[in-house]
Amino acid sequence: MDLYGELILEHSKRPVHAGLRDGFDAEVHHVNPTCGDEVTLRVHLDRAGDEPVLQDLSYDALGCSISTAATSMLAEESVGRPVRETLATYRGIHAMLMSKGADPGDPEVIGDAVALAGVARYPARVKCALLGWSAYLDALARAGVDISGMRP
Amino acid sequence: MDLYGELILEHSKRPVHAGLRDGFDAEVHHVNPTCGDEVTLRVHLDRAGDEPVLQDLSYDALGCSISTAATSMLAEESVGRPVRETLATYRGIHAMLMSKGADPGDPEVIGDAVALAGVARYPARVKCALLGWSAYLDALARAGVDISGMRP
Amino acid sequence: MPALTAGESARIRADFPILSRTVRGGAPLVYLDSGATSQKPLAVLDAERDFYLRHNAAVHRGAHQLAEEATEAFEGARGRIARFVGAQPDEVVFTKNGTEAINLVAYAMSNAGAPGALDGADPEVARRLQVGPGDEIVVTEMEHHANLVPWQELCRRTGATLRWVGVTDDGYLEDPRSVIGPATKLVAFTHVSNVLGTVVDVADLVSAAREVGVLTLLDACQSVPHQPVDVTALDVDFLVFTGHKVLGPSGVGVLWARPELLAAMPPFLTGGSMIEIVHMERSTFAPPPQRFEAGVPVAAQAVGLAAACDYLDTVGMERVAAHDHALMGYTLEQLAQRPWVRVLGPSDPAHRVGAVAFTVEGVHPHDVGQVLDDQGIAVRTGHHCAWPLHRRLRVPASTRASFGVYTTTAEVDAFLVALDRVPQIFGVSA
Amino acid sequence: MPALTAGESARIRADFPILSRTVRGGAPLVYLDSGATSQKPLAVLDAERDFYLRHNAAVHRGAHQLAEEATEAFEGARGRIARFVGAQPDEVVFTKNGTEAINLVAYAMSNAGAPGALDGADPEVARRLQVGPGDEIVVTEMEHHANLVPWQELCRRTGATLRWVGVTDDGYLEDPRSVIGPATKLVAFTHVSNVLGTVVDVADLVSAAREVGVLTLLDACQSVPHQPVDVTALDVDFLVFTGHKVLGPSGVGVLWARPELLAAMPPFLTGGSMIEIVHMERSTFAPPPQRFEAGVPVAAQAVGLAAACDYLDTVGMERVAAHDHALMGYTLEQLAQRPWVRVLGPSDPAHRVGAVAFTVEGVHPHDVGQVLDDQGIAVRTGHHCAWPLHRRLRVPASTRASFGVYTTTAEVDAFLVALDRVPQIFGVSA
Ligand SMILES: Cc1ncc(COP(=O)(O)O)c(C=O)c1O
Ligand SMILES: Cc1ncc(COP(=O)(O)O)c(C=O)c1O
Repeated sequence: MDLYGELILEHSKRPVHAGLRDGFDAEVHHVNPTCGDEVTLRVHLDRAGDEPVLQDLSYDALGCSISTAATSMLAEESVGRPVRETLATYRGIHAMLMSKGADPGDPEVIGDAVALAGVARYPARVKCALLGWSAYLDALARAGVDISGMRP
Repeated sequence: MDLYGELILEHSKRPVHAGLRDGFDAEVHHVNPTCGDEVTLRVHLDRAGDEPVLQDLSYDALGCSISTAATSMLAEESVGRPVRETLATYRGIHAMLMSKGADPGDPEVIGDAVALAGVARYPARVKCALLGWSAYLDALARAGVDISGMRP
Repeated sequence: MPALTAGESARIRADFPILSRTVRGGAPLVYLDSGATSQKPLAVLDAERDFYLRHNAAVHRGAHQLAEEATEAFEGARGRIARFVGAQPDEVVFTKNGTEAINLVAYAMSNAGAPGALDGADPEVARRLQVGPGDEIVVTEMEHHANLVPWQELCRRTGATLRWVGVTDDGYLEDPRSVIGPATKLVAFTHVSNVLGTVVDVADLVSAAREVGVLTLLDACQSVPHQPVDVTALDVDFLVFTGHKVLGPSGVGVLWARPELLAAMPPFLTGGSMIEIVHMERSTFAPPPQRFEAGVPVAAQAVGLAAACDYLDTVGMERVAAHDHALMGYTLEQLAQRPWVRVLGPSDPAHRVGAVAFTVEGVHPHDVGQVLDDQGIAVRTGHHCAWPLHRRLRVPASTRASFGVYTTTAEVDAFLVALDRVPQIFGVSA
Repeated sequence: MPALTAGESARIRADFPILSRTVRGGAPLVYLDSGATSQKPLAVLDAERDFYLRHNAAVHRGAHQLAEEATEAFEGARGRIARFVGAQPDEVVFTKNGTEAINLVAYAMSNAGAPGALDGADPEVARRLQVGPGDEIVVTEMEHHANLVPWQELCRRTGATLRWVGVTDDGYLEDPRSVIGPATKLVAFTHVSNVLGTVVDVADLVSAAREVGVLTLLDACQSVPHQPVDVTALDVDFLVFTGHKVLGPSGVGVLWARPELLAAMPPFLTGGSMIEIVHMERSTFAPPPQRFEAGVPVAAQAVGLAAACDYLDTVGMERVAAHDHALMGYTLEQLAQRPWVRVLGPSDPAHRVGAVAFTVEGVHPHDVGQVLDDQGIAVRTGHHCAWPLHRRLRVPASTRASFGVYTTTAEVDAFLVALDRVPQIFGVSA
């Protein structure tokens, strides 16, 4: 079971930045209807500078270790960074997950999420790994950020 | 084409007792929905004696030569006879048509209708040959004759 | 584009083993009933069987490897079939046949009237889907019952009124603009008449509908098997076809619709696999196409239909059309030499596809069919599920010969030889 | 009745070639997902293929020999399948799956409210079919979405109210008489829970419904594959099952109903083959079962399902049930020895059939399923289309192993060995 490496188990047991915090710009609730996994996710943006920065990302995730770990990695990787950069991370993760195993992921771009590379071999689990990310994109859109061209 | 013998062609071209006549006890309209064949049929009963007698059977048939001929034979064979006897004829014809060719029909019982024996080899045409008969049974029922046990 | 050569025809026929069987005590089968259902090439049967033997599992309902493979095969088939008609995968909904696809739209439109059914839908699209008293649904007098009765029933459920574009004596549509108007909600019409073979002027009906801004549904059940069909070029809002007429298995039909319509439409069949969240009190529904595919779907059948698309694209739909055109020209020409035969529909072969229905003076169409059948020629007799059209043309029924990609001129000749026995058997003048 | 011997099991498994394939880089497939869909024996695939290769034609739509043969095969299949559940042929309606069969009844009931829809129907029967505000539909909290969402939507369309019989902590139904009452129109419930395996006390629900004179619909999708089912003995009004779970092909479901109900019910899908007379203005409909089978029907699939009935009757449904019972007893016994496993539903194997769903303390069911899948064990994870039931049992999802006639004790052992790796991988105490 090389799928369940240390990093995944660690993130799923102690998800980073977990919990719902106040002071957010948008909140969304996403589910994976085939399995019932759910995530409630809030984004808090800082728009003071040239471009929006993700000041906080808080969430409550109910799901399998893959979906929980992926959401935790998203939070760890993204909080405090310009939104534009987090979207680059998203593109990297998405490409890796869709590659059926061909793309191992670049740790420079996607951080701990390279641990999710094995998920690409299990098409039915890819949705789990993307649940938090799709909620994040949706929350950005509702907060008024232009994410067009972001959903591959 | 042994199906289309002299008798069938003769009956279909010059159907016996054709046309709708007044003074009837019941009228019915039956159709074969798969092909659109139609028959309007009236029965006129004489109930003066011990048992009802078919005084007249008049009809207007629109259909293929098999359905027209079968209705003509029904009329020829039945008019003027006790209803009970016509039902015996029906049973004989029905048995022949359902036999898939095994039962050639008894001319003593079913008269000219033995010419329809070939229809039994064409399941889709059996309905044509029975259209007039099923209208007749229905008309009897509506005229208050007990035909229970008659529909095999 | 040239018709198929004799060699190509022979190779194609070898893929359809049923075509070499005999009927009625030894007569070689001449199958001229492809308008009712087509025969299936081995490649289609093999694709279905292979799915069952190697990948069978419930699609979209499991995470194990078989379920993954089955889901991939099913969604791959959706993509393949979408491409066959120039559509995007998510715009294609699988049904069990063409009839269910039309009913789906009709029920979505009446369901749109139920409380909350359009919550969250684009209001402008939602308005176009709603039907009630005073609204009109327009069909034509040449429709198959499948594209007539569902609209009669929609009108019964909603209080709307059914209107129709008439048919001329020679089998064309009358002016649609006399019927399509501001009260119209939807114009549902056939691409090709399953009786007359008439190719309907889709562009004219679509522009008449556009002029008043109403929806169009095209019944392409009889065009998709015979000619290239492209949803973008046709510019309709809904398009329906059925697998079993296009070399595919029975049990699979296709509804294509514009994505914004699918997005707004309330569901029709409900149950598993089409939901988002289910509570005892209420449920929410998945996005299209899943929203319209309740229950374990017709996966093996979709895979079979995708193989049929492959098969036809290998021949080339342009060549399939050229082949049909050649058969049509030859058949009409030969029948025209028989004054005792009345061909229904356009006399110009350029306006026809797939089917030739006719009557023989003084002989009931059933009897004509029977004489043909006894010589091995399989044609259809009756009203071909287009009863009002027959009434309009003042015939109780007709005999119909219809073509497939595997039909040959030699078969048309065999049909003509058999037909020529009819006048003699029934003692009518030839 | 003895369970299957090892020799019998081996012979059965040889009829299902897919069972000898490998998955995930060489692991032998252990298919414990028959509750989602069963595998198909060669006899079923052969019957379908034979139909296409020798008799394929549109049934009920032609008079030529192929059409006769196809019609005979299709109607023969209807008779065979009717016999499998102790019914008469004319009481059996073919649909595309179990979901459509349930929707058919739900739509017939809402269509009954349309003007003229019940003209000519027996007034007493007609009254039972009509649903409106103030009326109640009763389901249970353990239903598959297929037997829940269609009733929610019927209520949405008609203004009726949905009520439900609750589920106890150990997976039985609560007292139905607290819910079924004079306002009830229909009680729709499952025979066997697809999650818990609970065999519902049909007689009790039927008598509760009879006491107030209301209709009953039994979802037998999960009982027909595992035990003898007889519509007369069950004494319900409607019974539904689905072909693909009972060794049959996908694309075919069955609705059985009492003949007087079918006779009164208005149609659901409309189009060809279900009509009596069609005019542009209005149509009349054929008697059942044709009235409910619009369009070219799923003939090859019906023929395949009939072959599945033959196959199961050759094994003997009593023995199929005994085999399932043995597997169930063994599985529950083994799981009981693992305190980190919580089995959902009755602990008494005598009250269960077909499926064992469970959770592992501290590990998400998806992850359990993944570990099993990686070792070749195909189980289902998630809510299994029974989301409210999971909510009731306070679990977000579960992992489910389910059995077929081809399942062996050795496969259950392989499953247990694979399962025992879960605590270690996720660092929870075993
Ligand atoms: C209890 C139960 N009812 C209904 C269904 C629906 O059957 P289908 O998916 O074939 O429509 C299923 C299976 O999915 C089931 O398990
Ligand atoms: C023009 C047309 N529309 C619709 C249909 C209905 O297709 P199906 O019987 O597959 O539902 C047919 C064929 O029967 C047809 O010829």
